[in-house]
Amino acid sequence: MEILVAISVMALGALVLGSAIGYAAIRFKVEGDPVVEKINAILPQTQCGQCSYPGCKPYAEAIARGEAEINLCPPGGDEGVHQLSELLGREYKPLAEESQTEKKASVALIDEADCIGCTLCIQACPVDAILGAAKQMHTVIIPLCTGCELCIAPCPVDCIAMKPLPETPENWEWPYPQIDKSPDAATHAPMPTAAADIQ
Amino acid sequence: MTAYLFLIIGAVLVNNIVLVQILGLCPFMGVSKKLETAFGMSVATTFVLTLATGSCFIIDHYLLLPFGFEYLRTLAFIVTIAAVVQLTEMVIARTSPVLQQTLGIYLPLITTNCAVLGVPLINISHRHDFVESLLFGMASAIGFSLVLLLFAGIRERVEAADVPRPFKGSAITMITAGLMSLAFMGFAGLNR
Amino acid sequence: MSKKKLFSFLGGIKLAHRKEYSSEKAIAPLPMPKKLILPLRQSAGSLPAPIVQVGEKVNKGQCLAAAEGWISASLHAPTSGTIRDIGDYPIAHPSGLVAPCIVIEADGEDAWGERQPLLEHADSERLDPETVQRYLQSMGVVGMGGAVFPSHVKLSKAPGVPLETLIVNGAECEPFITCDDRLMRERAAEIVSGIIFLAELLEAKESVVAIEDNKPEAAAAMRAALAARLEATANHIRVVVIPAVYPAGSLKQLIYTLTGKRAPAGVLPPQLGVQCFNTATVYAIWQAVARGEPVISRIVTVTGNVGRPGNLEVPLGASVADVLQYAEARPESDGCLVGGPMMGFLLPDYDAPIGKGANCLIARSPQFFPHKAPESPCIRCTNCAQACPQGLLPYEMYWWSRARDFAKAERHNLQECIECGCCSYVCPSSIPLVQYFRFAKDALRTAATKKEMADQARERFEFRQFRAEREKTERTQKLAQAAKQQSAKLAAENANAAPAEDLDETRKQALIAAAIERVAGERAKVGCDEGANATEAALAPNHGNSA
Amino acid sequence: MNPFSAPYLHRPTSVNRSMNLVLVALLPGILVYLTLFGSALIVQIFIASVSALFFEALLLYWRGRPVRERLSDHSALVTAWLIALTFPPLSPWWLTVIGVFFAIVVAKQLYGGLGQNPFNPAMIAFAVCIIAFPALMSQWPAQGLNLPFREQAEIIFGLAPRLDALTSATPLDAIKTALKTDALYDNLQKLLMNQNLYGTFAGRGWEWVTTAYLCGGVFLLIMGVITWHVPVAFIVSMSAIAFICWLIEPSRFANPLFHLFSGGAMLGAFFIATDPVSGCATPRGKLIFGAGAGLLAYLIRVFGSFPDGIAFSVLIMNMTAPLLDLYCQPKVFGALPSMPVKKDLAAKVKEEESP
Repeated sequence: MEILVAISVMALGALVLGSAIGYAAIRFKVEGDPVVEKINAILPQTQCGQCSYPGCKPYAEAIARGEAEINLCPPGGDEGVHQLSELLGREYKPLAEESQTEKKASVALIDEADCIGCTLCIQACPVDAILGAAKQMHTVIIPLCTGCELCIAPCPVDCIAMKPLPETPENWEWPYPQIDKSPDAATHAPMPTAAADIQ
Repeated sequence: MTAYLFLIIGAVLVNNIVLVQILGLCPFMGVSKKLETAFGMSVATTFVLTLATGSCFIIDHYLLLPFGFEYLRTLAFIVTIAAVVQLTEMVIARTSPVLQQTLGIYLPLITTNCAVLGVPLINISHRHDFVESLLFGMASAIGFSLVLLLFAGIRERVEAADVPRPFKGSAITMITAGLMSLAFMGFAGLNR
Repeated sequence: MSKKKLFSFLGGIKLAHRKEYSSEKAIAPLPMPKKLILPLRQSAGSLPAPIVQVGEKVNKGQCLAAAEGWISASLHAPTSGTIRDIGDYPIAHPSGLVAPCIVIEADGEDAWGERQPLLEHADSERLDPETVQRYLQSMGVVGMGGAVFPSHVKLSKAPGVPLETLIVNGAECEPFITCDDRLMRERAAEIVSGIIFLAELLEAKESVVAIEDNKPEAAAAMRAALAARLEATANHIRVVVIPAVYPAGSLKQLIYTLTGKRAPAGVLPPQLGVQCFNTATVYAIWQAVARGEPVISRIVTVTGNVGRPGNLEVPLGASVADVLQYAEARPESDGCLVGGPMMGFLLPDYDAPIGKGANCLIARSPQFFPHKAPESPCIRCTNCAQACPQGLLPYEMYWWSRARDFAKAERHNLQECIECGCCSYVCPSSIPLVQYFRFAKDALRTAATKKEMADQARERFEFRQFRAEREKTERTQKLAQAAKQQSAKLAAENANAAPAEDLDETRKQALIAAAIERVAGERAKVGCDEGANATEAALAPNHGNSA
Repeated sequence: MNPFSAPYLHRPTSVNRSMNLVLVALLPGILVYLTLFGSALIVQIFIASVSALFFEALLLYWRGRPVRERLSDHSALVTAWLIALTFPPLSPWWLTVIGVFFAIVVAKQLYGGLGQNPFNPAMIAFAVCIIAFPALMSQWPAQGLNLPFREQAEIIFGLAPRLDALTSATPLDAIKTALKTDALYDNLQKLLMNQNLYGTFAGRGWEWVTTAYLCGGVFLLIMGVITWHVPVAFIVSMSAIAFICWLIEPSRFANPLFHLFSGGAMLGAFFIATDPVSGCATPRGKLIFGAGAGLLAYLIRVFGSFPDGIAFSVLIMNMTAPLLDLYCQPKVFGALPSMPVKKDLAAKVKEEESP
């Protein structure tokens, strides 16, 4: 008998609490998922599809739903994975096996002599960075190119190549200091003296 | 009044729920990586713990004791706490989605945070009345928040330190927690 | 002359001045080298565009590359000769990388082209500031103290803020450097004319020539030159001797020392009613407006481990090797510093040319630069924080930069660092703090550029999707419309036969269809406009970048 | 080519110099200690120094770090000397070695070595040992211990039996025991009244040792190794709380001077709480750190369960140091009081820049 009473008391309690939660679920309903935007902001927006999702946003949505790992984006690199793991509180993982190698930032270049003006690359470019019309030569707007390589495959005459962005004094970065070496150990070219000039 | 003061000092410092009673270690280790998340967790736990002690006291005093269901205490407390945590989660999801995302799995984890179950049970065993229970719950939560934030501060620093590889990550975190616990032993005897 | 109170800034360090090697050597011209390499990058902002062809003969002072955009300055031929090449050559930069340059082969005649001094035509009436700005831009006048910021930009005043103090920076706070010292001693009259010109142009209430107390001769020369001019008193121009504490010549610190005003990050001096020019810049401005001579040479101090230290007037584009040879650099020197020992850099390639900002060359040797111990752990002794003139916490910035946690380094105001080197100088652990900060800043800058590009890519991608969507709906709408017309025709055919009550219904339907059509058409138009705007917006920043 | 950045000039200073100065500053205290409490301290300093260097070298070697370079910064010696000075002089050798192990290996090297430890190594050693071996850690010798050096060394190395008669309660201990036990309450009043028995202010010779520490501390201040913030805040806060308690009930609490000159107060204020690595580094942070340490040290030594509170108070404040430093950052040069104005100005400037 007492067991029955106990069970019914617990059941009653559960019922009361359950209905409270049920009410709260309706009252505090959340629309949309603002986290997707945050994830998307971290992704590099190359829209390259190397993560196997059609673009960065779908990948962001997949991460937010918990379906995708956070280490599938090679253009975002190690830094990107770190940022995602920070944002989401998920464990950091190194970049997935097949996308281990981080590529140098590069842009697509069309060999304009070979271009036949088929517009296939224009249709493939996810960020409209290729200019041109049917039967006209096409050209890449370099500052807009994300280096996603999606235009290479469709080209019927293989006239598109990736060219790494050159290092210039403007985009050069100071390197991490060498800790164990005294800076004086750096080697120097011989001093240009008058004697050297005669030679 | 002095009794309440000693109760609070006792719960926050001398018998700190994490470093002296060694309760609630899961969030202590898990959510202390970043100061921001630690702060969120502190707020959430303080809220839940205070609420949980209050509701558990009411359940115990007006439901379990009159009917002689003391043996259902653990079960009833767990159910109550689970419900309170669920409510908290919904409120947070509505009001601060980023906090909800950063707390990730840790918010539901408060349910199984032994501190949250432990404090109401300690309350019962110490025969605290309602006000004392609430105070004790809140003070314990403040103690938890305090050490969680301090721990997060230290961890952020240690994260950037040149820790030997075998000790990187959890190992050095455990050692740090141990040393903090050691330091907290200094408070022993202050509440008498 | 009223003596005003000076303010002493936080931190800073006392350094051995070491100016004695070259301070007594008069300015001498460097013999014109046979080949001059002129990098297009001679100022902050965008590169000027070359307007000469390879093989073209040019006169001395002829414009080689015209300024592009507002923050940019033109480039001129330092001597007469032939353009031999326009291409990439190593420039004076810590990276040792190449950059676009114009190469001139000197013909030895050094023949000036036509000169049109601004003041000759407009002597009587007041000059319009904008005319002066355009003129200085075309004469390639930039900050000669090392920052190479185009000077004409600094002639713009903040709206509604009168110019209280015009500061002429002759502090020259870095050790070894004496080029401004010599310039003030030898060409004080020209500098004073320049100051009067600027003070009248900018309507400055007062002007101050700031000189460190280790250069009494320069201060005396400037005072004498000021006393010789009546306009100097009328414009309240005076010389102020400031204590020699490094970095007294740094912009923010100098403004504070003289006026007590603190310039927050992101606020330019004109906002505070202050503007600051280097003495060499003032000299260059006067040379341009009074003589029509563009910036084609600069005074360079050559010192350190050289046989003939001194101050040379070097044509732009002469290679560092040319200057070092002339100064008889000793062969055992291990490297050459461009700029001062605190903020300059070690030159990777001696063939790099002298630019508008290169004020000093120092041949390095252990005698002048004792070897430094390798880096040891930081013990947070806070010597660096006490030395920092910006009130930063270098040990914290170092801690996070070292761990590559740049966000936390920024939390400790990394971006406020002026890279003066005080922290590294005092560090007992010999930590190259400034390099950690430069490393972190560059990483942050790259991240910001990447983020900007990603945002732009996202915008364009989303617009592309929107367009694809719109095209799809338009297509379906067209189909639907065709179908509707078909049915309308049918309906019209039936209408004649239909009963009267159905007529209303049909008309109503037709009205609705028309409305839908109109709305859809409008929406498509709006979408199109938006799209055009978005494209424009996306293109606009790139314009700036590529220019 | 790996470029290295300016500046190319450096002031000739080193970490080694400041550590050596700390060692020098400890010397007066050590000398007074030796004359008043016997030569056993020399043995302890020797044991601590040797084991500290050994553990440090071992760990550095194991981690593949430059051993000789790091050993020569003498930071391990500072830790070792502090351990020797805070442990009872006649404690057995293995106790000191255990303390040094915890200090050098656990508290310092596991965190990456010099400059990276969040807790003061010497105080970790003290805290570990007083919790693990409370009895051994409270056997303090009476003043004028006149055992021959040989015999003292034998006691330390366990060759001779430990004699209880040699030890006596420190003044702090005596007062605390009396305060906690009602039966001894009359005794307490006698203790407090009888200033002769206790010397002038802290009794039994300890005041001379602490005065010598004070002198050493002032030397460090003059040499610029430490700043004034921590010691001043420590001394002010400890005397303030002691003064308040003493004012309320002079029959139960000792006067502020007694507290400042007994136990490890001066050692703590000048040598332990000023540790730049585990303490605060910002000026405001240092003030809070020192004040907190002084206050907690008083509370623990008077009301807590341990004979002295310096170690625990410093460790507790060490925990707060990262957060204190984060929120006590000094104002950046030129920072405006209100940010919106700044942004507004910056925006205006931008508009101006691009016509």
